[in-house]
Amino acid sequence: MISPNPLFLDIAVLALGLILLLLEAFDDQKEKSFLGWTSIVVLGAIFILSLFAKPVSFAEGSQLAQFYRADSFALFYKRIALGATLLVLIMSVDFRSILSRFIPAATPLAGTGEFFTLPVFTCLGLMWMASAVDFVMIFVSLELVTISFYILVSYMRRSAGSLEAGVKYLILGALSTGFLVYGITWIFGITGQTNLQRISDIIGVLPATNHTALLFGMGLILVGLGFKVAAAPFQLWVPDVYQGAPTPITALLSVGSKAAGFIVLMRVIQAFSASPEIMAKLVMALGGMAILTLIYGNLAALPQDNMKRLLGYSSIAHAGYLLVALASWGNGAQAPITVSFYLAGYLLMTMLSFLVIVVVNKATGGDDIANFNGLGQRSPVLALGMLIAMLSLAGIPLTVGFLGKLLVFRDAIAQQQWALVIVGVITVGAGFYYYLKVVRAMYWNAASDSSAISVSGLTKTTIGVLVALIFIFGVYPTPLLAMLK
Amino acid sequence: MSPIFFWLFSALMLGFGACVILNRNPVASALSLVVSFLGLAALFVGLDAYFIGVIQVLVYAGAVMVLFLFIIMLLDLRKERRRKIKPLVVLGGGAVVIAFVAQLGFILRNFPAGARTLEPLTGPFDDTKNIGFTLFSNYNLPFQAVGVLVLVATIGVVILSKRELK
Amino acid sequence: MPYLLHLLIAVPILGAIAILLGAPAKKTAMAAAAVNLLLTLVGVFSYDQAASGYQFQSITTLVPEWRLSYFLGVDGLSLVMLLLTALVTLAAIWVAPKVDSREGLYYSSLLFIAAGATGAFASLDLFFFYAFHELALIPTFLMIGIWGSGDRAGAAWSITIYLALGSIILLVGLLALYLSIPDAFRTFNIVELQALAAQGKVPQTSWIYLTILIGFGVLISLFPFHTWAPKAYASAPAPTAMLHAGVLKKFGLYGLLRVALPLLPGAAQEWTNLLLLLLAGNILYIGLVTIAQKSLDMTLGYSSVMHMGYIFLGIASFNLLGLNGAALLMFAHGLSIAVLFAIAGEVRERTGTLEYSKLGGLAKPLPFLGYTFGIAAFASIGLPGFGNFASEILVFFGAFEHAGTALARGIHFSNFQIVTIIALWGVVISAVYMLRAYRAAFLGETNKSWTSLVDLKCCVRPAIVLLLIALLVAGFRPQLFLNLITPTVKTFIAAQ
Amino acid sequence: MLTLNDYLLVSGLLFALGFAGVLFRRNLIVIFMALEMMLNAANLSLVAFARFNLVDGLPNYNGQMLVFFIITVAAAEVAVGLAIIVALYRARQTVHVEDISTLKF
Amino acid sequence: MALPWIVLFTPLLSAAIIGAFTKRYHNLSMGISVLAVIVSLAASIGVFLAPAPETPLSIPWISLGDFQIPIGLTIDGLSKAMMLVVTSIGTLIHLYSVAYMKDDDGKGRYFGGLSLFMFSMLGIVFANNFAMMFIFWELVGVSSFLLIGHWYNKSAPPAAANKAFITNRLGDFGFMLGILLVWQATKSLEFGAIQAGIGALEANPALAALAVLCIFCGTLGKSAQFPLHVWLPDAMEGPTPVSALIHAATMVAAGVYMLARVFFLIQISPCALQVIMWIGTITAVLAALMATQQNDIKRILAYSTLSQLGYMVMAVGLAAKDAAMFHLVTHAFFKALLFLGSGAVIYACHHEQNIWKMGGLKKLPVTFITFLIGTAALMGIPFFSGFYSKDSILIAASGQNQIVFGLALFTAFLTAFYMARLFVVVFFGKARTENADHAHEVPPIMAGPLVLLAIPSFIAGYGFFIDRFLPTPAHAEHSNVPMFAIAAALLGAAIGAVIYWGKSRDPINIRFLENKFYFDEAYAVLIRYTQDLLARFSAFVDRWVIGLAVRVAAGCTWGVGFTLRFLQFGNLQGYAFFFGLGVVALFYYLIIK
Repeated sequence: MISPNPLFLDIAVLALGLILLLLEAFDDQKEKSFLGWTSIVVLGAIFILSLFAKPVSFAEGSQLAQFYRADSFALFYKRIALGATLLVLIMSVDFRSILSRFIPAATPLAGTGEFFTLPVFTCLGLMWMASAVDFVMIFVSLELVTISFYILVSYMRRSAGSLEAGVKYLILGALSTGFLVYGITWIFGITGQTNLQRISDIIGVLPATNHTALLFGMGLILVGLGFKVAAAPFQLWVPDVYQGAPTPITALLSVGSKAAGFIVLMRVIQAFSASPEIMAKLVMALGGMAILTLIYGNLAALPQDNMKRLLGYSSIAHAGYLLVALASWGNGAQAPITVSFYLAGYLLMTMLSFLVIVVVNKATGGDDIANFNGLGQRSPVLALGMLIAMLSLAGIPLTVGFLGKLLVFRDAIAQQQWALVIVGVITVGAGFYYYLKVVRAMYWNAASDSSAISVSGLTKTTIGVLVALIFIFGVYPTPLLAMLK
Repeated sequence: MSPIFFWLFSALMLGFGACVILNRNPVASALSLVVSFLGLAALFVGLDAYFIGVIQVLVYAGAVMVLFLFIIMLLDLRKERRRKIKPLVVLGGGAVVIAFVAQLGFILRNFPAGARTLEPLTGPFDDTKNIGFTLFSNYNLPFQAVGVLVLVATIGVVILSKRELK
Repeated sequence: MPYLLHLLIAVPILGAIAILLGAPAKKTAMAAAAVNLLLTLVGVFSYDQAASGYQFQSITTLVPEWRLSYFLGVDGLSLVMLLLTALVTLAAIWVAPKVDSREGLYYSSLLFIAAGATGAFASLDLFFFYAFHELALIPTFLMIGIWGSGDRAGAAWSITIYLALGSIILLVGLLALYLSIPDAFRTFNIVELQALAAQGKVPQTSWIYLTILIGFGVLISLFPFHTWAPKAYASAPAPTAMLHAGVLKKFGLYGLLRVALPLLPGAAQEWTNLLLLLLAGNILYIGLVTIAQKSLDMTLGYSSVMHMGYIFLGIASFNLLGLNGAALLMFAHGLSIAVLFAIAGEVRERTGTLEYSKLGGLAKPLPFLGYTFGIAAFASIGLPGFGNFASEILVFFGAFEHAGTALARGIHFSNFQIVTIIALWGVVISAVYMLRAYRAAFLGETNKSWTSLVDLKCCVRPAIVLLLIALLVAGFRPQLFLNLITPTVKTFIAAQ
Repeated sequence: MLTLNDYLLVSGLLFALGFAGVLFRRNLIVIFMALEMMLNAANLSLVAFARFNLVDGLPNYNGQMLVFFIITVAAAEVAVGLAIIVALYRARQTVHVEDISTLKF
Repeated sequence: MALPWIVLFTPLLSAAIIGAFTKRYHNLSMGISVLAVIVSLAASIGVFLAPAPETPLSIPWISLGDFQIPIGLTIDGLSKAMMLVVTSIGTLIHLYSVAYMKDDDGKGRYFGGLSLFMFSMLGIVFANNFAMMFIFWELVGVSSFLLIGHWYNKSAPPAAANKAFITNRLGDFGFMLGILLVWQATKSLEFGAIQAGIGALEANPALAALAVLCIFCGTLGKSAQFPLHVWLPDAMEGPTPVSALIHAATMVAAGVYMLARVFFLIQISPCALQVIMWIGTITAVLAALMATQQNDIKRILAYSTLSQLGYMVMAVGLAAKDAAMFHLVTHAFFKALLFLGSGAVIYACHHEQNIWKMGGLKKLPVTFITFLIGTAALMGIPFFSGFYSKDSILIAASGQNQIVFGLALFTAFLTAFYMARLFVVVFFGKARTENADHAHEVPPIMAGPLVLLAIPSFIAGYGFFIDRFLPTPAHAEHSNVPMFAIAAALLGAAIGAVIYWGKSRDPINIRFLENKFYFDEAYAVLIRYTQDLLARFSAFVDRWVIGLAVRVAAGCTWGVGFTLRFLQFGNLQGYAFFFGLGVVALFYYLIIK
């Protein structure tokens, strides 16, 4: 089997985006569904190709090597980006009918073409972030992602919620960008470099007098990236934006943005780990953030009754567990694997739940938990999918979510981060409550309207695949782990 | 650049920056921002970053601020309605900003490299050429990426602004 | 026969899936449970007692670098627990009343609970041992929530959250245990872990044992982590209560026996006094609370908490008698409490209430239920002839043996003896509440409104009789079970 | 003589000023202007850092590259941001922060 | 060789068959049960006649390493005698029940219970180790529970049954503890082995006393000794044949039998013997006093049983176990006779139990004569069996402790007094109610057992009879104790007869005695203020301390979540403010701190 160069994947996605744009522009069909199918099929093909891609390393000192790395982690996050986008596009097929209600379309379903195109560019940005090893590249690709999200979040112009979410994301996102940039400035000012590897080399030999300023820069970057990954105390945008944004975009935001944020964060931490003193402080800060994030995400989720908002808080909560893993960095051998594995699992279960939310929203016209009442009877498939997603998010064994948490706890215990372990234990318990609230709605409560919900074949298949993967990776994580070697 | 000019332009920049915040009329704010950015451009020039200074004037003072003004006019925004000023908000926000500045001061005091003074340039200094050369040789990849970014932004603006989507 | 255990786990799961896909619910579930009972019996009879040790082993490596594998295997102890599971499962499905809606979900949930318990007892890998147990958590949540009675929502929440918390504490403990082993030996394989412990390569960290004890303790409703149990059992539909109180709760005890004590015998000793204190709380304090209950379901719920104290006592004494007694009591208590819950469920089905003030004299209209309840009640309070007595007496002797030989002069009671005396007093207490319950519900003058109640249908009776027969067998011939258990127990003791 | 710290101080104050604008102004467009100020403050630091850390007698052009990209991205961001604000105004006839708080709790 | 097993297990088989299958087929069950008891009786006669087996009869029940609990049979004089008493009286009472329970709608259950009782009782008799003793000890408790609560659909019998079982459990608590203590000291459970290793216990008098007293607790419960005597009178709620068999002749005597069986153990602690003696004496006196003011015929007999059991226990305490066993045997016969006689009276009077509603029943000849024999035996009238056995106890007492002797004599006096009262009120005078007026003689199947029991009641005291079964205490020739005993008995009988002759109401009214020294009330108060209060307190704690703590923890978590939510108040600038706050805090944490 050929193994494509990882660069090729980026180029293919870029090409796909451009072709879709051209098709959109020059095709005068009013109904743009074929755009969706094209993007799904091609992106699916690229995703499958990506599974066969092998890491490559570029010659030291080459132009590419300064900005771009295609190691196994980069590849892993590229796959996450591709997979997430693919699933989001699949969701979007179902979501189109809702979408068109909230855009000023000349004809029904008009103007939905870009909704399939822009995520492809977002995906491209995410893939670049996965490979970026230079602050310039990080900044540019991150902004590509962010700007495309600004557009996508506010896509439903007739929906007050979508616009409000867009504005909030815009202002706070720009604010965080400001902090990130300012942080990069300081790091650059001290080291004179933007490439992470070179920064790392310099930090290793830098006199300790510079540490204060370096930490300042690092702190600013932590603020900027913490915003992206929804870490407390920079997480307040998450629930509002998640609730307001079009559901598939929420999904992409929740998975893609977080995953990309974490790979960048890990690369930065890796660079800073050259200095043990700085690393110690950093780990402390990460631990503090992890505790806040865990508490905020899990506890504030308890009284929620909107599904997307709930998942927003859940997204914060999972960022907390991921931060726990980062705070248990140790010698750095484990944390990236743990985080990456966790994120892959998070992708599966979050996408599964959003997939169901989209269909339920279509059928019931809302995405409150109350809309899920009696889903167990109205559509066993959807309910089962949601059940598995919730269980996995809550961390029930045999699901991939559990294995992720297991790894996180393993790292934390191995690094003797007792405060994190204790907070983790309590918050996992709290987590059970709000995830099972959804299960309760689906199975305990009776539906006000008990008609069956029809589910398209594509959605059914996707649910099936995701459920299967959740269980398979829940007991047999070896393939995923092999990708991270 | 002599310190006098530095402080002059800095004061200009910061003063008008403050005006941006203090003016209740958005138009006045926008115009203050233009002046502030002009001051900034002057500081760039003082740092031998001529190209950046020019870009700053062109892009910000020229394009971006025009866009701002245009939108303000388009939306016919008046003075901000005077709403009840919440003392708690002012107090809290002020405290945060002051704390941030204080921390910055602390950092600067503990930043030995910060005491460095300007050394004269000794290399073959041709600012625009150097920048262009670096950009198109070393920074090719980010440059391409920014291209995509601008494309996306363009599409986005179109989607978000068209009255009716076809 | 390495496939035996795979089958044991697969049959209920496949049954559940078939039901969810539309197979006739009760029939399929019954068939699956019956097949499982047969398979278990095959396992029991083809287990080579002379060779003892783990048999029917089957191992599939899943993550080589963590030494994580899907490892099934049973020894005598697990076989006894599997037998308990199979018996109670069959009975629970058998007595399950007609469900008006979502029959499929009901029976598949039951089968999932059974599969979880089976898997946990048949696993020899820590990961799966833990994982299978949690498989039962959600079906329980659903069953109490959908088909429960009384404050079902509160009960479902409290059991689920409490058990989830307990499990996660347990997970932390197990992980810490795993990590405390030097990197080169780290494994999830219980058999290898036991071998490591025997070689002294498992550090005896006392807080790890405490964490594991608390984790398991929550699952077993060790005082003071018990408040979830009575409520949940009172509200749960009868089959769920049977499976949970009868089988699943034993998982924690089984875990203590299988994992905590053999691997951390040294650390365990440091906490013996704490454990004694807590189990005395289980027996004396919970016993008193049970006396004060005013309805049958709550009495049974609390009594199931109380009896855990005896099993703990046996485990704490950690000698041949005590451990054998504890293991046998797990079996016997599982059966007797299952019968009691089954009958309580049937009564509630008919009267709609289990409050003593509203019941009375039910043995007249419901002779079979009254009769069998009486038998099970006496069994549960330790009447000779039933397994409970045989095991409780072993526990008492075990605990006294732990205290060593008598002093040459004067009287001195060690902690173990004091707790044993409390436990003996608990036998009085349990007689008080159980007989009170029996009298209040079934004896005395029959309330007018209950005279026309209909007794248990003949076709359901075998379910209860089955359990009672098993109890009697365990009571008359405890040696049959002890022969299975003893070799395992001996390895635990040898490891100390 | 001017030191690096002078520049950093000025840029830091501009940054803080921008942040204050975000905190205190209620007009979204003005908030957006304040955000631009923050980005520019970073630019000033960058250029200063680049100028004070000479490489081969020349400013460190890596810093200026970054400034270039920041300006470009900021411009794109402004375009998109203003488009969103306009869309919001069309939908709700307001650009006041306090009026866009329906999504909460 | 298998005969002893047949004796033991035939009743079990019968109980199992009835319990599992034929409970609803009344006559079939009855047949099975009667057949079983007859087989058992026949086999026990065989066992009695056969020489003691050489190899011990034993089947293992639990065997773990050194720890063995076998079901092993002791076949010696003691057990043979007791076995015969049990099976013979058992057989008679089965037969009697056939008529007495003729129309009962729980007949199958009743006979099942009887069979179970026979099995359990014989198990106690044969037990060769403590564990087995304890097993059957519990089992007789259950069969007693079942039979007392036979009429479960009324309110009093189940209450009485519970009371009996729980009181017994109290005693068993001590019994088991005693067993554990003995086992800990001697490392064995088998009587023979314990006897061999008794030295370990003997060396530690304190422990020995404790162990013996704990074991004696078993007797306290089972033989209804003070202060656990309260259950026995209530147990009369059961059918009368049951009262005769279980609560007079056999089960309640098991406590005494057990003491005799392990006398080698008891005797090592003189101090414990003293306690046992005094408990027995107190029981004897108190019960006799209580009996004098009861009106229910069965209750009078019940208190008399208590009193006589007190005698036996006292005898054990006096280290006169042979005397105790002697009295046990004679008492078994005459008390069974008296109970069956009272059953006949009750049956005759259409289930009337109040003696003041009877009267003039001497018109029923069989009942009258057999009852008279029983009464005489109980009073200790010379030539009747009770006289001899009581006498041997009195002699033992006189030799050791004059106070006890005096109290024993007083008890003998009281016994004669209340029996005279009973006899006179029931059988003489006029019939005081319609039921008594229409009383008719019992059918032959009931009369038969009466007659058959009257014979041993009369002769069991004589050496030619009792010596075949039991070693009797040497009769002190020159003692004047018999004179005292005869005097007490005659005096009591005479006073009783004089006072009550022809009375239709009780001329003596001593509330204190009528209400049994207010023991029940005192216990009720005691239970209410200890156990019930503790229980309610614990329940309160469980709900409002532990439960509340859990709920508060959960509530707090939820509350924190609920509060945190309000950070999310929707205002962009608010978010920016917290963002800034976070930044500042982060720097503080990261850099300055």
